Amino acid sequence: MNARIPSILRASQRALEMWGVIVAFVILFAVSTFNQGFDFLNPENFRALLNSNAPVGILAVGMTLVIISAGIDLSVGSMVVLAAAIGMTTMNSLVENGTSELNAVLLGGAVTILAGTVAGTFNGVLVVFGRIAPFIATLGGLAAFRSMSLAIADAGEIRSQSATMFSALGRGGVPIPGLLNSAGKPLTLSYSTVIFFVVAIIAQWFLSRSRFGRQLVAVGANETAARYAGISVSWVRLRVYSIMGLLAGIAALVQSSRMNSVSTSQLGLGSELDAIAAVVIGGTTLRGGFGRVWGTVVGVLILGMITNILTISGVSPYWQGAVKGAVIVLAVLVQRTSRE
Amino acid sequence: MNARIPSILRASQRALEMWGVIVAFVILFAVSTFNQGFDFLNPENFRALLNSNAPVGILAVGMTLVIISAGIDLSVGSMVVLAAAIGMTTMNSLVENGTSELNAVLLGGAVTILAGTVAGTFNGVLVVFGRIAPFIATLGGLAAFRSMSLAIADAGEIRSQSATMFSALGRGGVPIPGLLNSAGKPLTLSYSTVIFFVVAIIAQWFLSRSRFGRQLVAVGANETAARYAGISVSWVRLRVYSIMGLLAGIAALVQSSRMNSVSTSQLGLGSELDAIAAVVIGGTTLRGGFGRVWGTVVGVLILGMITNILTISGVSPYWQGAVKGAVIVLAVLVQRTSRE
Amino acid sequence: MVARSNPISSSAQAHKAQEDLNREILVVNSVTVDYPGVRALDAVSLAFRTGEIHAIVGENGAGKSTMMKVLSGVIRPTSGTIMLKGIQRQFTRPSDAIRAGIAMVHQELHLVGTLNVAENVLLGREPTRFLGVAVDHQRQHAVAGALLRQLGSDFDLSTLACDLSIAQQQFVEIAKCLASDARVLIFDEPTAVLGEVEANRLFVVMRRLRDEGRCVIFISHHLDEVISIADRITVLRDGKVVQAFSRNTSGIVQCEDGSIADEGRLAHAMVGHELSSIYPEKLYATCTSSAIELANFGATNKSHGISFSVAAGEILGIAGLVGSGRTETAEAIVGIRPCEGVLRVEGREIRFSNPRAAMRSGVAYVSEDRKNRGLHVTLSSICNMMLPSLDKVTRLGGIMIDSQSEQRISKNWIDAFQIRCARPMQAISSLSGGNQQKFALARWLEATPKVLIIDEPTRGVDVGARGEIYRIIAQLAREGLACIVISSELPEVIGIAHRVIVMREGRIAGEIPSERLALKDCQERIVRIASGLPEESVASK
Amino acid sequence: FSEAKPIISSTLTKSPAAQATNAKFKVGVSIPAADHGWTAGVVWWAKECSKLHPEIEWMIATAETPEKQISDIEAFMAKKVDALVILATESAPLTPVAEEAHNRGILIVNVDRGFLKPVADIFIEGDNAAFGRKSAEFMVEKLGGKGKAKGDIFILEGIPCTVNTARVNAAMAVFKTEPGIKIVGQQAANWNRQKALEVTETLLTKSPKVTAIWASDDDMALGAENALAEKGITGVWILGGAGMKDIVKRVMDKDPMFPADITYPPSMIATGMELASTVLMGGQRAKKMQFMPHHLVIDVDLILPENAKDYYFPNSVY
Ligand SMILES: Nc1ncnc2c1ncn2[C@@H]1O[C@H](COP(=O)(O)OP(=O)(O)OP(=O)(O)O)[C@@H](O)[C@H]1O
Ligand SMILES: Nc1ncnc2c1ncn2[C@@H]1O[C@H](COP(=O)(O)OP(=O)(O)OP(=O)(O)O)[C@@H](O)[C@H]1O
Ligand SMILES: [Mg+2]
Ligand SMILES: [Mg+2]
Repeated sequence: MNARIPSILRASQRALEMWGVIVAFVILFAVSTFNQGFDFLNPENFRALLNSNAPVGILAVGMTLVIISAGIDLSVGSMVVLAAAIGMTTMNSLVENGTSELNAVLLGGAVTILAGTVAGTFNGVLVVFGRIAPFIATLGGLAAFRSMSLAIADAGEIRSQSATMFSALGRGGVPIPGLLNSAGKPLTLSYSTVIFFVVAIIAQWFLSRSRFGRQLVAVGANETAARYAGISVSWVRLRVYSIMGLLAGIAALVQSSRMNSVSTSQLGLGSELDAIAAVVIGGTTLRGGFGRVWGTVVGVLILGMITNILTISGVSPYWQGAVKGAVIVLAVLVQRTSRE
Repeated sequence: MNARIPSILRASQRALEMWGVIVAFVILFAVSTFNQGFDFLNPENFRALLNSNAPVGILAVGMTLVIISAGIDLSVGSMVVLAAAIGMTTMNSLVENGTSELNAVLLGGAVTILAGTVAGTFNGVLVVFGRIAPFIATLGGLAAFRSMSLAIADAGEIRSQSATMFSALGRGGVPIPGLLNSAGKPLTLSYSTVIFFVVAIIAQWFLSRSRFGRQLVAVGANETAARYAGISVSWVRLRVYSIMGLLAGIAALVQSSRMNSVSTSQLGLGSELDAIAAVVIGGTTLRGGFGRVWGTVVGVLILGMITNILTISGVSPYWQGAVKGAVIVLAVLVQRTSRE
Repeated sequence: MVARSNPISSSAQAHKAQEDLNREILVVNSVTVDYPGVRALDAVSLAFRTGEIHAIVGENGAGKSTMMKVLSGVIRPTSGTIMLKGIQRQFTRPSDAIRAGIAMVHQELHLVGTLNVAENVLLGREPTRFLGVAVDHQRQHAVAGALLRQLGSDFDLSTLACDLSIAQQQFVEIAKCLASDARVLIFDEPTAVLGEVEANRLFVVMRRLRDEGRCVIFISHHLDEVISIADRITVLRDGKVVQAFSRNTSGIVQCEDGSIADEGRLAHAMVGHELSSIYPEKLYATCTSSAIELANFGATNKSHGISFSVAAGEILGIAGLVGSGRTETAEAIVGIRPCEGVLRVEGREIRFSNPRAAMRSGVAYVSEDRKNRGLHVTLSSICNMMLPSLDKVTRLGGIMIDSQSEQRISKNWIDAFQIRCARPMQAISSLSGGNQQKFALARWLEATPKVLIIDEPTRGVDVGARGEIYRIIAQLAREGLACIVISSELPEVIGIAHRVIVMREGRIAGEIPSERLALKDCQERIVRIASGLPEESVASK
Repeated sequence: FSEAKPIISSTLTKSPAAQATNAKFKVGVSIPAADHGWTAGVVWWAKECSKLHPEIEWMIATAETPEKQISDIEAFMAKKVDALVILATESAPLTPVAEEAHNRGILIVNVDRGFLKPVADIFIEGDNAAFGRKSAEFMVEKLGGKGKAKGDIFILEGIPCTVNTARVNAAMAVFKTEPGIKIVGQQAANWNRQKALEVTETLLTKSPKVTAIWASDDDMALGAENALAEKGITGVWILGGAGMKDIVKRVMDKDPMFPADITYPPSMIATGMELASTVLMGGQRAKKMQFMPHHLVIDVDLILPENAKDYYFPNSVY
């Protein structure tokens, strides 16, 4: 019911709100630059920053859609590890059975993404047909999916049997003309980063231009209104969770190829909170019915910058949490105040 | 969310829903008994079960109130460790400065609870005056509070300097007449358990009989309408977060006295999810505006029983997550279906 | 699909429609709907024809909306069947009904607050490009614009629904319904939130739809409207059809027995007994000390230069067209909106920061927007009843709530206003619209304010209960309550107010003193002032 | 636990160290986040050691997950560190990034968990398998000696991950050979004292007649002790591990509940940092690497009352 909506989005605010997250970003950027100078501005540092935040970024994009539909998905981290585990086991067994590396990698990748999608759809079924609060349904997934992957690999790590190709995928990228890294090799924009941006752009387009995006917002903002307008709420919900799963599968692929292995006990641990934080910092309301992917992308970058700057500026590890927490809150605070 | 009638919670459903959580509890109880027989029914086992779930139970009670006000608090675990760390440091320094043990313990305890309350109020201020989404405000706290306590104790642990009294508090309890434990000593109901139930009863009373409870529900159900009805929304919100902090302080006291030490890297880690899960299993809607403490208590017991039975029956650690997740989901599913 | 979604371009269908005029298109056979504790519909059988405007009237809680929700697939009947064009149909969800060509404007507003007007109007039937994937924004704008223009309402298509006024939201709902190009259109109390002028625009459209051969079902508590527009009228009472009227060839509404039917007959049929004039006779306040006084007051950039004063025991009416700034002004008084100018309560200059503060000095405001602001629809009736006056029922130094007295109080009001609710613990959302409105009012009367500002006091309330509400307002005024009644219903304002202020574009455009209220041209005068025409009509010169 | 065969860094010629002799050396230290006692110890020792060498610019980053650790290391590389000291959260995931660093000629000191490829210049290994084996063997001794050991024992496992699996499997291998030893309870307590308390308490209600507890970690050992104390059960002894100071103290004081302990010093991170600084200081890295040990195995040894004082560091956090 849209009982609360009148109070959250007043026309005057909206324009400014748009800029809030940008403002936050710029401020943080300035601070980082001031604090670390070249070390931060160094293109290689950016490459690292983007590269390492791409996976959680991909998750955050999906999370944006889920949250817009007035849902939430706490199981993303576990979906990633489960998908990665299944995918890599498949790939390895293929390699061992003498399939050509290329085919093994391709098939393995496909399985990874498929596994993710299935897991996501499973969440969707619980939420839609089981009519279980998304929070609790996916909380179950958070516990269950990881423990499955632990069982698959005896809580150990699964090491890729693909000699070169798979990890090449993970570490490679499209070279950026004219930039060299400290080792003098041409600087590349990692594939993961490219995938992240592509995914984000597609999602933003669907959200603002497509019919599905429209229905998503309607369902999230006022389920009754949506149903009265003849929209099949269940179908929309189901799809958004499957999409989340699909993206989790993609993130899993990016991660496992990057590490050329899957550590079932730790991969993706806690990434649900990072993803959600990015979404909210990006200006999407947890209440559902309103959101934007581009904001989420900025949110991901903000979070990434925090970690990055903390790492290279040698802040005491004890205090890093405090700083991170403070910056997250400030980032949102800036948005609020920039509205007044 | 109900499929047919626009109303979020039809009065008629509430009656049935009431029983849902009980049904879930009974089923799980029966299964456990069937599965483990005496080992599970053993009063000593119950003592252990209650004792070890009391702290998270106390948090869950507070969480219920927060969630009813359409908020959430992810920082509870970190509040516990921060409060405990501060409290115990105070107590120790008092002991070292030659204060009598009794006074030291009393003062230390007071400081612990106070610290919790302050932290909670801080969350409240962020939410109310900073107008930051509770999820994100307390997400900041989750990171910040723990890292503070890490800094206080160099990430190590703080050992109580109170020779006997403090740990006696944590270990002791009110003897249950006529029951002996395996070591032949009279079986006690631990103080922590007693505190848990007392807290729960008080909270339930306030929720259903007091004006604050009424205002809480109103604010959670529809903030705008509450304001129009002349309720000071900010004040209600602020109070509920302070109460959460207070309870976190109490939980901290219970925990630290039981361990007779505070290990800043571990205490309360991840308890926010347990608390929230208990609340939702108990039938409180995350949407806010409706909830009940007694349900949460049952929810806590359900979760406790799951862990307990998993431990007794020695299920492989890998699969425990899966089982736990499944049971959580089923518990909620039972409630849904028992409504139809 | 896009072509369909624009009724204007469907003259072809309009022609085809002419042939199957007055054929029974929708037939309801002994439909029963049970809710826990209530039988909302009791074996109702009805037939709706093409090319007719079929009005349904009845008391609050008579079952009108329930009937319509059955037709539009929102709820499944407990028993009974629906035949559409001679084929038996089972609607399990609204989309079924929509596909079958039945569209409905619900009594409660259901817009997507975060989507703009155009998007809301075409929600679920967006014109698309790229194999139905992408929304065609140009076409969407064009179609939505066209639909709203028919209703004569021209507001920016890109404003978000949550920024619309109640009345504007209602127009969007209607446009949504038109967009579906359905054969059967159901309007559940569309005029309740509309002013006279807006209502008339709607009637024009309804007539055109009928002439296109569609079936228009219309629910209203304004019996004059019903008499003037309906071809057939069905009266529901306690979930049963009690009487039917129809317009004869010479355009006069008759009962089955052929006798001519007027509002009185209708009202009688509805409530089951004779109704005296619903407006109580006015007792003019003797006391002159002003309870509340505004000087150059205004709601920041919504209304300006408002100056009036209401004495204890006086009832001031505020009339005006939709959006004339009455609600904003009221909201500014009680501190919901930023305000300018001077406000005096019982002589003391004061400014309220929130309704709470206003209440403390005895000023209360009953919102016109009962669903989002006036009530907590998800909470129980009792809870809603007591919220503004919790102090009354608390013991132990205002901590503990005494549930006995709480229930006693609610019971009293339920009786006083003849509110239909099965149990006092029933959630407000499960009450009929009118009964909700009664609660919204009662809760504030219970709080015994010195100054009561009522915005649209009888929105969606049936004639019988309406009289009761007026009586109670007048009664309280006699006991010294200063009352400001904001209403878009002129008869109502004229009927109970001692004095009427007419607002226009955020300013006071004129005032009708008590002596002139009696005059019969008073209503016309108000309309003219409100719409900025010269006060003296040509006729009266 | 792959035996990495480290080799001398091939790209000696353009080692950053060489150019940077005059500038301040930069060393990145990447370690797991302090989520239980031992890792907390690691963090503490890392900070301690960094204090000893103000002439070096230390950057210490803690990571909850391999992802985070990789991005930390990438950030370090971007900051052109001369050396990396890495205690990997997991071996395999960190190998690719370590390899990249190695190829850039950065000095890599790998602590505790070896990479899958010989990319570390120095590898300081804590032997988890030995940890499991030796502790198990001690228990067998204490329970009556090889072949005739008798007793019911609990097994407390850590967070399910490679380290834990290695320790537990090694221990089980020993216990399997002892028909007299009955494992009456085996549960994961995540190296967490509180969890250990709860788990042990529950296991005790089921089988209170337990003889000894193989806790495999001192945090868990203390948790188990709490449980016994709460139940007032006496005469059960506990074997922890990793050499937490108060356990060592109590071994020293001949506390019957803690007859021994197994070392697994979190200070090994400091060893690694110390070596890194030694190699860097004053340049000449290539020369030094000729005599620097490439593979150090820090032996896990049994702490008994006799030798306990050698392992007791009162001012350490762990
Ligand atoms: N969801 C529900 N649960 C329980 N009872 C309900 C529910 N919805 C409606 N009712 C009951 O059904 C009866 C008919 O309601 P309905 O809304 O049809 O009345 P109505 O004729 O539309 O009245 P109004 O003119 O005030 O809109 C009322 O007594 C109402 O209390
Ligand atoms: N649901 C709502 N959401 C946001 N604003 C609202 C809502 N309902 C009413 N308002 C505010 O109240 C004002 C009055 O709305 P409404 O359409 O009822 O006008 P009116 O009351 O007929 O005319 P007046 O404004 O003179 O009272 C609107 O201008 C709008 O700002
Ligand atoms: Mg109705
Ligand atoms: Mg109004």
